[in-house]
Amino acid sequence: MAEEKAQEEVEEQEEAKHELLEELRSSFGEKILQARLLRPRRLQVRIKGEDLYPVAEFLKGAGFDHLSCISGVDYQEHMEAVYHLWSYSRRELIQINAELPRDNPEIASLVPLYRAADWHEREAYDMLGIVFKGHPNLKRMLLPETFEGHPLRKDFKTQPMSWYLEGEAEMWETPVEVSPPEDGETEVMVLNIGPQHPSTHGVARLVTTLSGETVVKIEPVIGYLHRGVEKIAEMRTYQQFLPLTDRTDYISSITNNLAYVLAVEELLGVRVPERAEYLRVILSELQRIANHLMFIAAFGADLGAWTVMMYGFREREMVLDLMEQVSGQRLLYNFLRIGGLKEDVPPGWEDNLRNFLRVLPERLADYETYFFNNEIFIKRCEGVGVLEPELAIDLGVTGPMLRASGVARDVRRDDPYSIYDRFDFEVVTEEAGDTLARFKVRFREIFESLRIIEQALEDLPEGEVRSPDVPKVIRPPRGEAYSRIEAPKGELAYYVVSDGKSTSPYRLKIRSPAFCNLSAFPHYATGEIIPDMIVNFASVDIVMGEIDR
Amino acid sequence: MEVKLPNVILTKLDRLVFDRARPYTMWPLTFGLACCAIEMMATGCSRYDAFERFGMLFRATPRQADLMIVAGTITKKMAPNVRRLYEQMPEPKYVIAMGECAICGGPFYDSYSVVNGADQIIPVDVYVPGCPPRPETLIDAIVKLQKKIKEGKIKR
Amino acid sequence: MVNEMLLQVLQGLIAVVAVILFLSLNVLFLTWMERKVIARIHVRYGPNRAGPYGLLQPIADMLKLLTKEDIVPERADRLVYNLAPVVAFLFALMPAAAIGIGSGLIAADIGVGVLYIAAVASLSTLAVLMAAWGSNNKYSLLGGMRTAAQSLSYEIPLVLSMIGIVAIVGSLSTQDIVAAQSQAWFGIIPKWFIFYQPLAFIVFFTAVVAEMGRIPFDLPESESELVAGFHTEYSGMKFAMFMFAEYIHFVVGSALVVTLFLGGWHLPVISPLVAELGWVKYLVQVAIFVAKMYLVIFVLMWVRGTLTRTKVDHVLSYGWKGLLPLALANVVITGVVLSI
Amino acid sequence: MLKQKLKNLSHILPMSVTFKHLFRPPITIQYPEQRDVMKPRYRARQRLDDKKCISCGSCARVCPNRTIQMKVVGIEEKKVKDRVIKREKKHPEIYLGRCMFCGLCVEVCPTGALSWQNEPVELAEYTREELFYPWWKLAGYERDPGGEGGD
Repeated sequence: MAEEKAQEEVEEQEEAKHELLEELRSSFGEKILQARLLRPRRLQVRIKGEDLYPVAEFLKGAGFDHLSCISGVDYQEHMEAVYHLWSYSRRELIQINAELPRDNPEIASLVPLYRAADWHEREAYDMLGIVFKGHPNLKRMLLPETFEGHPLRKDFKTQPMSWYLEGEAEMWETPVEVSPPEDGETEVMVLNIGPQHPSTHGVARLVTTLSGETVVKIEPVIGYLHRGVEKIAEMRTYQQFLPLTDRTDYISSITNNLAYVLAVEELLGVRVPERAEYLRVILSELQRIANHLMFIAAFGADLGAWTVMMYGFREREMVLDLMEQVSGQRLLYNFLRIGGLKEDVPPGWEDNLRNFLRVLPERLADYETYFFNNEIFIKRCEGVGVLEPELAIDLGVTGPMLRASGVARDVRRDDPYSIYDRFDFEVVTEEAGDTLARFKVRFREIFESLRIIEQALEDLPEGEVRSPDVPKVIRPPRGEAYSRIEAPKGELAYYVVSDGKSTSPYRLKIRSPAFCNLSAFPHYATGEIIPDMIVNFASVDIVMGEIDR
Repeated sequence: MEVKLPNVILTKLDRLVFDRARPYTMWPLTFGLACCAIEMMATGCSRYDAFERFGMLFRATPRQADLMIVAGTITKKMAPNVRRLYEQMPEPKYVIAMGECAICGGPFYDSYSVVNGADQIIPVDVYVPGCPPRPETLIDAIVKLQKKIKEGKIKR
Repeated sequence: MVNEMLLQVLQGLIAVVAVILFLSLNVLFLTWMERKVIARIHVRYGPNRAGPYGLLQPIADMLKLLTKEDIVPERADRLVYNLAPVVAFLFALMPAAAIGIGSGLIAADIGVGVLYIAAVASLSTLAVLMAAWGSNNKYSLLGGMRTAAQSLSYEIPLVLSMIGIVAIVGSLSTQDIVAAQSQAWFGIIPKWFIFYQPLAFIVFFTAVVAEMGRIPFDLPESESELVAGFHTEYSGMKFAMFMFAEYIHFVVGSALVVTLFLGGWHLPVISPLVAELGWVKYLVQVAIFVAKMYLVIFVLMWVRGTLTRTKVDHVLSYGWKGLLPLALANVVITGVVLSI
Repeated sequence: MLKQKLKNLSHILPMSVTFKHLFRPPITIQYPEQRDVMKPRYRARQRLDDKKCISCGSCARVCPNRTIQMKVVGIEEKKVKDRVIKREKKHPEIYLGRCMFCGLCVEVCPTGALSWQNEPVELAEYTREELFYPWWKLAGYERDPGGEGGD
């Protein structure tokens, strides 16, 4: 108890020195109900719901240009809308908890300030019933309009085993009404691409309005893989939820594991052994390589070159083999643990990894010859789907997509987690912002990942891989953690709230990169013809498991 | 008797000729729902080459497909579409439920939006456990389905 | 008189059966070969379960497609929908009549041979349009529109690129064109039109690939965009007929390339040797022709195993801005050279 | 510049890449005939060592999918000092159709009675019921040694 108090005092002292907080306090005074420094570069501010818009406006002026996430928590007595804003210039994250009454949760929409807020707010409305006033299109997104209740509210009950009933088919049918274009002269055709379509990478659905072959309007309809992961998290213990994080972004499951365990470790306050940290980095970078190879393969398939897909998968199998040797599964590893790893790597694995590091660049040389001397390929990608940097930032785009627009932002470098600050790597950028640039960024990132692995392998220390401090029954103290990492697709974050009493998360929110990247898609892809749109869509690199969760 | 004769011949022909040919040309639908779809793709790629070796060509349209591999979680929102796709496929058609989500909802069994098993909406011939099943297991399922067709056990 | 007519009819029938048989065998073999070649490019095996090396694969496919349920979409235009595959099949067969696989081994040696082929080949677009319209499916419709645009813009360079050869030979008959390529310099280097008319060859080859609708020009049925294009709604036998027609196009197109540019059934050194050998001569001629045809087919498969799909506006601009001027230039150059 | 453009247009280099691969031996493992060596850590199916199992039920509790049930297989008598304690002897039974092979059950087992075996991978079945693995099947017995066989 005494220790806690001492720590609080320290925190308060730090707060006093905190520059941003000073500014906020001087502008808003008593409106800031509470302010805390969760950890370096994480400031938490608690305000009333009605004060949100001015605070956000002030923060945007103060350099917080990236809206990372909007989520909500139902605390039974009241509700909270939680905003995470990141400033690239200050390199600081601010978490705003806006308190709302539970019977009438209304709050101002942030869409006029950040266009990235659009989908986040729709999701929060869908899941928690928070009404965002001034939102242009506040409709349910993951669930059908006819759905009753808001699943992430605490009083929403799920059946232990829900059988599929006949009548449910109609209830879950999702017709999409498309309004004709304004001029009223051109004859348009509504083409429904998906949910089953060879190039939708799963079950995405794009309702496109065509004039000839030109796409006039795109409306992504998602939720066809909405499995309620965030609700399930509240029903599982912290350990039990780990395998489920694999299944959100199933192409790069280690990074999902990593983001989740980082959040829980932050709540618990455990330190991870050195060897485990290094192995985590190696595994995440391997996963990044696998993800990018998968992207190249799928991209090739969308372009009609099945050969590329076969080669991409062939190289990917090498990564899968390495992963399987370590974890015992090919795709969904469940290998990271809270406080370390499940077990050490098997003997001889490091040699296999070195062999892989030697072989892959040779194979990639073939790719380089193939892609960058291929007129048809270049012509199909060049100048297609140009995403301007300002628009990209405004829309909350992250990861390779943002870097392809010439914005050098990478969580690994800007807000280092794990031990990424010890490695020397380049943040790959391209200037063009088109599909080809996105392809190139991913292609070059493979080499950067190889570099990181090489460095990590060189310094890999001996020792334990699992922290002894982690209790058998994980019951973190009351608190919140927001762990951001640079997943292969962009900024991935897990927001975990613990109530200090139960062994399962009180609320868990996944800020998935593909969700935000897809939300940007309709803003820059209109006006293209169908083939361009397909290539453009493929270059977003989406995974539906992560978008719908 | 006269009416029945052609039927008998047809059935014989069916058993002798077509049921011998069919196992080698089950064209699957390009249809992936979730994680298992990635393993399904891996199964089709060079390392395992399971589909081409068995004469299976991926077809993007259900009209030309014979086999539906339900690879992934069927959500309640997707269920009507899965059902429709199945109905759009011409007879004879087969279904493999790949992975635990397609068998019974898997890790999402207590979710509010997941159908607990593909067999609640469409008939399933072979169940493949695994999360996701590794390619060998899926190939094993294909071999078992071939056996089932050859033995004429599929009656619909 | 009547006897003569009967004989003619009989001859015609035999020719028709022979052509269909030749094409069918080739098509069946091709479907297998294509899968095998592509598989080897992908460093895998390809079909190898049905029969030795999977050779019975095409037969199994045919048997299966024969017994598939035939589905007609509810709101389809039934007549057009049902007629389209038959039309496609027929129009695919027709150009084959004017292509010989040996001297005299031709179904109908008509004087306007090349022109006839170009004219009939373009008719298959009609079948595609019928299928696209009849299916009442948006993907089919888009696929059909693409086919129409594509074959329209490649028909012209196709025909123009043949003009040079026709001008040199002075005849439209395929037999005459092949005969004109029988000579060789120093007995080794063949006097094929690919050496006389390299520009025309490039144009013709590209245009033929486009007319066949193969990668990189397979827009009408591009899987990642239009699901299966114009035949999205077809199942069973009707789909098989479309596939058959497509592969017949493949055979006929390659045969045409061989006839026009690669010296038909002539090969230096070997052809003069067997010129006086009676029926062996024909056997060797057919063998040479088929071998050359398969070489072209292999190149096309290799292209398919390599390249990505172009997109619709590029296809059109390649056609109108690239190939058409080239073909015209070729005509002018040929004319100037010939007049000198 | 023009040279590069012409080179690109001719697609010679991409074609050479595929041509090179045409003559490479296929990398395919023809599965039912040829088999890849399973990695030692591969999690194909759980194995139960019924001698080691102490009926604690940890595996059933930790399972995220609740796919493990403890089945009573008999009464165990244990002598502590001079008293005889009767206790139900339970073994886990797994419905593989809902197992996500995460490995938590094996990790939590205090005696190592549950372990992974990396073979066999041939798990596909024609019915859902066949995917149910009673404890004796997990332990590698042909039939239920204690019961009347069958289910």
